[in-house]
Amino acid sequence: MSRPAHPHAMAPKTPGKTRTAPPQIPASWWSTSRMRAYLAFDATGFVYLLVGFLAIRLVWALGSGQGAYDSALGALENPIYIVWNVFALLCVIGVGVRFFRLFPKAQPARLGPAKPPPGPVIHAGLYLAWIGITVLLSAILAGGLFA
Amino acid sequence: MREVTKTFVLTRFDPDQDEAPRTQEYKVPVREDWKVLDAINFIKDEIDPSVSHRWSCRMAVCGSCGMMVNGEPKLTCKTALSDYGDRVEIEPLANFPIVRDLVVELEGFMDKFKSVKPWIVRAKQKAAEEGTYRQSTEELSAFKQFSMCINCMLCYSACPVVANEPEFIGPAAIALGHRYNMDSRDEGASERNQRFREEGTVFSCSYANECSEVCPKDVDPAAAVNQAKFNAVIDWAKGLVMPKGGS
Amino acid sequence: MKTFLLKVEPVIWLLFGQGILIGTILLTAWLLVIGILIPLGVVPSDALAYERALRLATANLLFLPIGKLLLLAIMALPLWKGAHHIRSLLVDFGGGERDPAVASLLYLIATAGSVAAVMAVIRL
Amino acid sequence: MSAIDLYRHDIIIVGGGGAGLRAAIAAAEADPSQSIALVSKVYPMRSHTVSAEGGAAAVARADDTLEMHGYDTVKGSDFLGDQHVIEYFVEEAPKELTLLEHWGLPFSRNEDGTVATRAFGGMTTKRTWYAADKIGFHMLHTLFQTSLKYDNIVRYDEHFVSKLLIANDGSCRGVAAHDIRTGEMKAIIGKAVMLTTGGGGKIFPFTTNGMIKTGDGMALAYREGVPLKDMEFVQYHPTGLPGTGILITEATRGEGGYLTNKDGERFLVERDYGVGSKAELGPRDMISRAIVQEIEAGRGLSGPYGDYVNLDLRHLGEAKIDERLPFVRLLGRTYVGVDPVKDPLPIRPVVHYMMGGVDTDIDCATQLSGLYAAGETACVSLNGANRLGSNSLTECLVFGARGARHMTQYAKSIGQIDDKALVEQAKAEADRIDQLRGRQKGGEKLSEIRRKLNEAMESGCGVYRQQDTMKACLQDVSQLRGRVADLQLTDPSRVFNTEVIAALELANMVDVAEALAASALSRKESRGAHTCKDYPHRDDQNYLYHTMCTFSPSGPVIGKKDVTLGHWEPEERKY
Ligand SMILES: Cc1cc2nc3c(=O)[nH]c(=O)nc-3n(C[C@H](O)[C@H](O)[C@H](O)COP(=O)(O)OP(=O)(O)OC[C@H]3O[C@@H](n4cnc5c(N)ncnc54)[C@H](O)[C@@H]3O)c2cc1C
Ligand code: SF4
Ligand code: F3S
Ligand code: FES
Repeated sequence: MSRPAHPHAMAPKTPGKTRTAPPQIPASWWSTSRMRAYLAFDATGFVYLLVGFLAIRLVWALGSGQGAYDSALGALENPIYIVWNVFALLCVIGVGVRFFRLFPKAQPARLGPAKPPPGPVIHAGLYLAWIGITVLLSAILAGGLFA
Repeated sequence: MREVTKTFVLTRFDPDQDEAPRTQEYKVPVREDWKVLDAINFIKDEIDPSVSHRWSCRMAVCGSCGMMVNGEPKLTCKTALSDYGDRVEIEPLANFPIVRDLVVELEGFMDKFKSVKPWIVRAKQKAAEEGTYRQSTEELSAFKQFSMCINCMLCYSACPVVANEPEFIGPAAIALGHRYNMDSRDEGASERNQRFREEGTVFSCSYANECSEVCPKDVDPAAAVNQAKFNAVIDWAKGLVMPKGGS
Repeated sequence: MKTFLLKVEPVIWLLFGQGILIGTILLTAWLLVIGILIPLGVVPSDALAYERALRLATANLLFLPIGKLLLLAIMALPLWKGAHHIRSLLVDFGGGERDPAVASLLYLIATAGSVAAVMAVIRL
Repeated sequence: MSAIDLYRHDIIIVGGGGAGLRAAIAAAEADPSQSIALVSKVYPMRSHTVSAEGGAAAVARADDTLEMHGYDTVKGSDFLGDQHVIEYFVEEAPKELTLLEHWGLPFSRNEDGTVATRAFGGMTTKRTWYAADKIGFHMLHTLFQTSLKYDNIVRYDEHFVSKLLIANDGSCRGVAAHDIRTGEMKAIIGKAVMLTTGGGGKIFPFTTNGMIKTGDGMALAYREGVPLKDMEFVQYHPTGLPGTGILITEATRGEGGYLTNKDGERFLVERDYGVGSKAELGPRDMISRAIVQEIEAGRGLSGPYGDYVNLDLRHLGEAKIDERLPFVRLLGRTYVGVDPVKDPLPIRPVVHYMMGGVDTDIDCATQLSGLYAAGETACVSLNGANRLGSNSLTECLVFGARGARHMTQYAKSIGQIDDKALVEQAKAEADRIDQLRGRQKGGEKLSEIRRKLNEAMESGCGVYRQQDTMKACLQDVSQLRGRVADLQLTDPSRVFNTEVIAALELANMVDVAEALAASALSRKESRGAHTCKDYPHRDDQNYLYHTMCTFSPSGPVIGKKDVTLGHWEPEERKY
């Protein structure tokens, strides 16, 4: 196994009477594709954090008047920003795909005895909402609606 | 039946003699329909009787024979050797203190297990004379899956949070608590939800989903844990509105 | 610190969850149009010229300041998804013991950002 | 001499299976102030009750009566069951299963939300309560989880009881328990002890039983002079998977499965095997014999693990199999590579259950004051010469509870215990085990002797028995007793030394096997599961009694005990 786990992982409240060897982390730790996909999912946390702050910067600029806003918008034309935004978009899509895949089983509709709708139905709903809202919002932002 | 020889690398650890775990290799003539457990039993019976491991039912239901096989947590009585190459590494379950050889410490798990009150809680116990409860098949299916856990603890070996957060209640125990919360005969949900928000909370789970990937009984503990989160939040919100006891 | 974290955990988890769900759904169009299509010139840049941008941002639907609410979601929710996931990533990499301190710092950042986001929409 | 830790409780239960857990809960409820020790060699949820698949019997439907359940059981037992025990059993059965339902057992349900029941062999109507095909698993886990609620149940998990402790007045007042984790010996002392250690199928090579079913409780009691009753009656289950012996539940037939031979014939319908119109739903002894006869007549199929016949479920359809028998499907796929939805399962009769055990009365009390027994390890004489499928789980509940309540009363009548003698015995036991551990001397390997024992039992005490092979078997087993005393043991470690445990278990198995073979040899008739080719008929004139086998240093001594009859008169057993 590749490395020790937390020394108290799965330790009993009252220690056992004989000496134990410390717990180890499974060798599959980040070597399997499943584990890597999961870690990548978590790692998009950095992307979301940054995306959030960049959005704040833009909206803040909007509130500061035309000059500030125009330069903030202009800055986005910098190729580095474009590459970043492409990367961020890919991350967001990746997050959506994984999250929506896992969503039906975690979804909380199962509060009472009533059966939640079957997985494929929930999936269809989620993807429809995602695509629908994206199209709608894109149209609005791009000036196709409410011009 | 065809026989091939495979090499088994076993973790050995005897606290009386070894400072730290070591490995030992055994060559075993393996029949093609053998499970991993058959090979370990062969080693114990015919080559080295000092190898220690737990097993009993050999039919994937008692939950005692979980080990790491080539780095993955497996129920060894259910895992076919034909899925593996010539060299098979067998280690004790990951994320658990090691008592000896392939035997891990279970008491930590038992503590967590008990902490979710895995029994029917009711203000008033029904007497046998009053007959059984009625439960629709819908009501049964709301928790049935989560009652299939054999406590093999493979999910604990796979979960990255368990490895790093000793307090985390962990997949199987949360699934069990959730199982009772979802049972139409139970009235203890608020007590368990309280527990789910205490130390080692359900929220520690980052939905790695590995627990469900390795579960040999399709319990899908990841589903249980993540449903439990939502219910714990609802229960908490109810507590805010009505400070004296939510649901 | 640990007990305080435990107390607020349900709120954080809710914000985090919405960060994934709503955040992802809204950010897709946001990044696509503002981050990629407009800068590349695929969409003419006057689509979000100052005047129109301000009009959209302050749009009302019935009595709801829908523009501001959406902007708030786009700005603040991803912060919580980010903070929480960074936290769990660090735990997975062996940061269990430092977690209370790390988590507090991360959530502090998300809180500060959220306050800034609220101010940003108030200023519009 | 070794130092010994002393632990005191009011009552001690050895075993954490269905019977032990039910007893512990009953005792905890009977007197919340008493302290109960629950000692088990594995964590309770690993006990072999976990493997039961089919269901548990109790009258539930409007078209069923206690009288019918009673009669079916008496007839199934080939009239060797004690009728007052059976009457009490059928009356309590519905209450006990209802309690388990209250405690959360996820029983399968009818449309209207009531508990569903299914047909089982030898039962005239649907009275077997089930939870898909995992009743034992759910029962064990429900009981274990419920037991956690009682603070006065103190568990000693992974503690191997290797000796009963006998006070100077000759009564049983505790157990010597070897802590597997530490290798230490503990003297657990109490006013009464109950054995619920399950059966001993592992004395046979081909069995549905798990590794832990080594007949320990029977051997413990036997060595203290308590007779083992009706040991010759060993149930062969008709449908085990070749090779492993993994059980395919009788519920497969309850749900409508067929047994077929190599020509695809339903031989139970085509030929007269005594099961009449019941066909596949006849009692286990008869169906096992029918299968053996089919195979001997050359109508079986052959595979790498010997001859077999088929269990055909295909006509039930995938939906029903998945709903009612999902575990069977998994077992077929995993252990013989056969999906019962598409192909018939290969099966052959397999050692399953011991009707005999520690002799007790209806209160589960043995002849040794302070010692009780319940569950498969005991013989309260419910099952007689042949158990009906699904009666035994209910038996664990009914008699686990009754025994515990009785013990609680008994314990109240016992004053201060003088523990000096008890501690001495525990110390001697500790020394004995210390000397076993890692002792290199001796020549024979443990696995070798176990194999010899298995071979002897299979050849002498199988489905069909003969006087001469039984004699040979008894001789072989008696001879093994000496060889067990001189095993080669190589593991010197104190911690989790499973080799020492295996050696203690092997010694227990030899004792149980010897009693079994001696009892079988003494019964010169054919009744229930005991079929002797030299005496093919039942002989009520001479053999309507319980066989009592008592330990003596020179070999087992056979005695008799009357069967309690009642309003069901012995008659020819035909279905
Ligand atoms: C595969 C299978 C399927 C079955 N299906 C059915 C069915 O459908 N319906 C039905 O009614 N019956 C069924 N049976 C029978 C029934 O399951 C058993 O008879 C019953 O479970 C026995 O329960 P028990 O409590 O007596 O023993 P067990 O469950 O075997 O428990 C024995 C306990 O004793 C402990 N123990 C043993 N020795 C020692 C020792 N030396 N020191 C300390 N502790 C010890 C063990 O750790 C264990 O906890 C089935 C049996 C098998 C094997
Ligand atoms: S949830 Fe699955 S993996 Fe975890 S203990 Fe239960 S059966 Fe094993
Ligand atoms: S693997 Fe662990 S992180 Fe959650 S989804 Fe399962 S408990
Ligand atoms: S031996 Fe029982 S689950 Fe593997």
